Amino acid sequence: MSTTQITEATRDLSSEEQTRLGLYRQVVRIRAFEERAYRLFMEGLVKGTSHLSLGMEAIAAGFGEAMRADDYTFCTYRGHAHTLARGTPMAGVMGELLGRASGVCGGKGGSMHLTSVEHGAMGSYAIIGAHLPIANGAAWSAQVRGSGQVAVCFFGDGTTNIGAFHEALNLAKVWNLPVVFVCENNLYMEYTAIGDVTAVEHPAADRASAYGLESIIVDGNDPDVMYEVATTAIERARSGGGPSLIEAKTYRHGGHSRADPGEYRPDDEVAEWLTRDPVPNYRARLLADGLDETILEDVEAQAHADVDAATEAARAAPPPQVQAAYNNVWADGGSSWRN
Amino acid sequence: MSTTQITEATRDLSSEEQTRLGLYRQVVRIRAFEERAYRLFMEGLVKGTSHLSLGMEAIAAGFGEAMRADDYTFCTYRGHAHTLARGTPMAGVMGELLGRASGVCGGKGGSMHLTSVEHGAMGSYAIIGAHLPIANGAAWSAQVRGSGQVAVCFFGDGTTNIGAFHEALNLAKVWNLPVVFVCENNLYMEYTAIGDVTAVEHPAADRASAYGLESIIVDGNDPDVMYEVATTAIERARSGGGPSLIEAKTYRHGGHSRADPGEYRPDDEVAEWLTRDPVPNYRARLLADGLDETILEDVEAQAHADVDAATEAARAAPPPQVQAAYNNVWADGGSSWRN
Amino acid sequence: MAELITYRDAVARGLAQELRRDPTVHFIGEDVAAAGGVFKATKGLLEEFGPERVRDTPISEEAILGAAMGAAMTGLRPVAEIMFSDFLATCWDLVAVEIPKTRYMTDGQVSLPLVIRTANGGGLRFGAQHSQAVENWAMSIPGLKVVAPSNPRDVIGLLAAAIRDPDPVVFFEQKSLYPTKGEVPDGEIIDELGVASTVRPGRDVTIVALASMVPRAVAAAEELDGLGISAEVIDLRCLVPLDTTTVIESVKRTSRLVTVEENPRLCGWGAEIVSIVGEECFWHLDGPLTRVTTPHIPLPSSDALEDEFLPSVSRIVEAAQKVLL
Amino acid sequence: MAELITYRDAVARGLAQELRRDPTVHFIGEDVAAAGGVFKATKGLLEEFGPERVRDTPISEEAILGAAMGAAMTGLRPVAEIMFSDFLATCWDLVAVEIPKTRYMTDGQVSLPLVIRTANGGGLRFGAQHSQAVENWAMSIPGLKVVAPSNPRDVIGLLAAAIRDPDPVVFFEQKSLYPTKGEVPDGEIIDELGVASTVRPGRDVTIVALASMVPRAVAAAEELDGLGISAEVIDLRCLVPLDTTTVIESVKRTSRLVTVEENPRLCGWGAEIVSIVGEECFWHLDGPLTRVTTPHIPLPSSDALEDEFLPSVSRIVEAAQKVLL
Ligand SMILES: Cc1ncc(C[n+]2csc(CCOP(=O)(O)OP(=O)(O)O)c2C)c(N)n1
Ligand SMILES: Cc1ncc(C[n+]2csc(CCOP(=O)(O)OP(=O)(O)O)c2C)c(N)n1
Ligand SMILES: [Mg+2]
Ligand SMILES: [Mg+2]
Repeated sequence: MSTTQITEATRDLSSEEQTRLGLYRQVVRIRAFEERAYRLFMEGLVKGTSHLSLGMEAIAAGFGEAMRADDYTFCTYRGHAHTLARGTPMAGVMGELLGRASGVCGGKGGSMHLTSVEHGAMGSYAIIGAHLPIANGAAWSAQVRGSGQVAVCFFGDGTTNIGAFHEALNLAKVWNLPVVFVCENNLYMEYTAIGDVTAVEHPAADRASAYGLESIIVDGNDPDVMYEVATTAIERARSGGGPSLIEAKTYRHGGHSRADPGEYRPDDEVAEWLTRDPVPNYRARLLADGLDETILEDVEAQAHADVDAATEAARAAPPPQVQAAYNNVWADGGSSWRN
Repeated sequence: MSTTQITEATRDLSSEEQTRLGLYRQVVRIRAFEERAYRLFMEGLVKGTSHLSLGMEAIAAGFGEAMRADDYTFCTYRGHAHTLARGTPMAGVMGELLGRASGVCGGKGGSMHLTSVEHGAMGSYAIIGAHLPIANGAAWSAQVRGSGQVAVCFFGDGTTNIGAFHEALNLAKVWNLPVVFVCENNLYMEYTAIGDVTAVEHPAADRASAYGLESIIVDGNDPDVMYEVATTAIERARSGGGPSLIEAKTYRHGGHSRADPGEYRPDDEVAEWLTRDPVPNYRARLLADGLDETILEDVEAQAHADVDAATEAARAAPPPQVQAAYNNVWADGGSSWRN
Repeated sequence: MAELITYRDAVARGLAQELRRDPTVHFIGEDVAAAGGVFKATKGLLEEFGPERVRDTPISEEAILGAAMGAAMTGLRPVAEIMFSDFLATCWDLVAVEIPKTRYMTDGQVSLPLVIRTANGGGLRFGAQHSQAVENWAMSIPGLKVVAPSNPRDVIGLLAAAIRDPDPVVFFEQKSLYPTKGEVPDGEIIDELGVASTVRPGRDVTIVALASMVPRAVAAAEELDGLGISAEVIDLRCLVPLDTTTVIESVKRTSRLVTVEENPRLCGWGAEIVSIVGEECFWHLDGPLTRVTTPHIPLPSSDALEDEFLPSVSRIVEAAQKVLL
Repeated sequence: MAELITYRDAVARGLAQELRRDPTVHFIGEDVAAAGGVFKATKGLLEEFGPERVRDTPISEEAILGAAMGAAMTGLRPVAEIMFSDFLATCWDLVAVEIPKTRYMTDGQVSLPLVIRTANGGGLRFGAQHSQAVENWAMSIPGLKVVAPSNPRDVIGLLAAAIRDPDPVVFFEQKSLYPTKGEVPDGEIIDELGVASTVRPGRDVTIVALASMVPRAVAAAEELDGLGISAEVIDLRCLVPLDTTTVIESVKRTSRLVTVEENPRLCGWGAEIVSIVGEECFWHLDGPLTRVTTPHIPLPSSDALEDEFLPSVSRIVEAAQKVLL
């Protein structure tokens, strides 16, 4: 789903350049949003917890650009990026982080449970592994309805060791479902290195053959690579070729959640991965490939303006009305369990 | 744990011949027991349900002979064979099937929950997959205690698709546990062919690499093969070499449970597998290899006599006293949840 | 016209009624299609509706309910079988943490019109891991509707209501009732969730029962009649929504309450009924609030022991006599 | 001598006390060793006891509890952490169907001296999947002991008792209490399971509470004092074994009962207490049996909404006033 807006400055770009600009817009917007979210958490405005995708933006970006508007995204508590990448307005996401009535879930979900069905963002799930089987269900429904929709399901490296992963991958293959499983391997669970608790080196890719799937490992910090692998896998799913499992190697710049400084990670590992930062690197590549810097600056300025506006809107929004706490347990809009 | 009893007639056998005679004794005893269990079920004496290992005896036999007396067996509701193979007296097993006070579990467990801790039979678990993680626990404890014990865990082909399988195999490898996982692939779950619902051809072996394990497929109807693979895997585990996953191909002669005639299976498949019956085939091989038929006849007669005696004892045993229903919820022997 | 059919056959008929009516209804589970279910309660459905709508799954309870949930979010009305209610434990995260909370967490963006059918309860000598009555597990989870029919007619009417309901429903079929028979009218049957039924009117004591406990409560009421005690028997039919009106009105008349449930003692739905009555019609009560339950013990396998545990007619009679002392 | 420490630090101290004492005690869980736990409640244990006794696991809740169960059967005394009590749902088969039933099914052949520690309850704005109070789930399962301390001293004493107990114990640490402080005496602390504590004596109404609800009940009692109502507050400390004696004796004196629990409305432990009292001391009662609970709704994330739901001091005060009307 291209986010490219054709303007005066970008009118003459090739379609490939448009796509790459769209990818850049995605990573820049996510970066700007996540940096702000961190700041607001430290200010005490984001309550509870918050899991950022700083450093991991390219994965959401590549898929965000490659997906069709009616495809389905299933993601985790680390889901700001994936929700935004589908076009969910920043103000609704920021409002949800701040627990405001203006949030996409009216303040009931919070940072870990962003959902915008209208944008194909089918929910952020906070129980490790739970959404893999659920993504299958959406894919099954698309298959039955013949809609051509594809479900894309994002999860972390640590998630590959829970039972639901196994059950979901097997069923996806047996039913030949139009689903793409994307493991964001950022090398860590919360604080434990994935290598310390996993029987194989590549937690997702080394399991692919157990489900009759191809082993795919890609550079999750490269927007071009992510866009390509996403396009291929989505196309395969859409055309009846069944599921894929992609392991995208990446790294989070910060800690697992909240104010975690991530000190359990070796300094040289952090330093090495910071050199692979998808945002400046992609910017440099686009410039090297001849894209006009002013176009990139426009994108950056717009992203920051959007984040500012979303922040202002969220700060200004009222908290949910207490009565709202009693709504939407049931389809009738209410919460009564008795007659 | 050799079951060979040295008698006049077997004194001059080589140690290999003694082992093979032990294997034959195992398959014959299990066969005789299971045939009787079926008859008693049809007579209405075995209540509830019963899952037989008719046709699958060689797996339990091979492991039974290869295990050390203090090793641990974990099996499923299809666990008569494995429980007997560890030397649990037939009378206690039969008593349990008939729900009598004389049963190994005093009538509280039933056919699906045979346990004889004294004989290393650490329980028969009726929830698919549950006992794989539990077997890890016994292996972990053996590792911590430095006891040299090995845990052997039996389960069916259908069990390879449930989450607990995945979690257990991964942890076993990561902790390098002395545990042997044995998949009895009898080609069917209850009534559904395993191939219809599994992403790979060999439900266990094709998953081994996902846990950094060797892929092992063996003829589960051959007692010699089973003994050998068991010995190797147990030795590896005992000497600190970590877990194994073995897929033993086999077939049940009858249906899944109770009175199921197993009609969902193609006639030619059934006929083909009946020619691979481990009991007569092994008998023929032993004779061909020069074992004296009278020795085999002795083993057979003894097995039938034991089954008769066990049946008589169980039939004669009283049902549990009602008061027993209130015992052994807690370690204090009672069931009170209040002061 | 009416027909005498088994509870087991009523399940197949109820499913067929809805599969015929609504092409978005799909049914999945272990051994449900080709084999017609391990309890033979779904026989003939594969033949009539084909393998796309009636589908066998691997032994993967989380994958089954995940498939149902994701499909329900996106336009299907799935019915998923979890073979024994004990196995809900293997997919409890889906049942208790994903399915019931998603509508709320998304502030109503997501609808989950799905049904989880499952065989519940004891009496078949299957032992502690295949005999649990766990309808209280489901009742304790906000966001689940909970249904448990006691007879073939209700199986059809309530199953239809569950399938048409826009919210997730856990549908408990009592496995000891599968072979029991009852009159079922011809044609479509459709009930409303949350309506209890007063199966026997009475004056002296209200006996509230569910599923397999309903026939026992009725038998007890008949015995009590002989002892000069007039017992009213209410079949709850649903735990959520709960028909508190029928219960409370009855207790206001009889002034005495006995609940009869197969759940083990602690935190069963009987405790919930007692608590509602103890708070909302306390001043009408003339005797202690009494529950008949299975003791708080895992169910033993042996027939001699299992029969000791499940609430019996005589235990119900005794409880009713006691509250009338 | 005594020391003022947090509930969080009490967990580490309690575990250290038992790890020091008994070499068969082993502790496993996700991020518990190197990181000292996501709530920092197990800091320092790896350093003192080494990686064989304090061990990080993969994200595999079934594997964690399976390891604990198998080890407990064969000579260890494992303590397993399930990080949030919500995650018990992902291993509920182990918690509800394997661990509690095995001693019984084997007629006493197998002992399972193990403890499942888990962070329970709301108040941290974590939303519906990380905030559930589920101690009633555990209480409803025959074969589990259930403990939930309300203060640092009890954390140590009850954790020691749980670890030394020969039966499986689910140990609920209330996550909203982790930062709270309390006086803890020096030296070994060991309590007995199943003994409630009357934290505040009173004459007019018995308020039964647990864990985070204890300080709120005490605050309510203080407010009620100002309104001329003398409330007795009981901290249950354990749900199984349940100290019914203390509760019943209190209600016999006060004639009125209010339970205060964080569980959602239906089938909480409050209903069990109400039912026991409603049956066993009915004739002593002078007012309706009343429960204060979280409404039967998944917990919302926003602070404004979450505060609306968790039982507050003012709701407890109102409930007590109501039963005294
Ligand atoms: C079933 C379950 N177990 C544990 C947790 C706690 N938890 C939340 S995030 C996390 C780490 C997940 O690691 P990974 O899958 O690599 O994702 P990442 O956070 O690195 O994106 C854990 C253990 C959980 N939410 N659910
Ligand atoms: C979690 C769970 N799901 C379903 C069942 C019902 N069930 C009992 S046996 C069985 C088939 C198991 O097949 P397999 O693992 O191949 O073992 P086999 O019976 O062939 O030895 C099923 C589905 C169960 N006991 N537990
Ligand atoms: Mg990770
Ligand atoms: Mg099989």
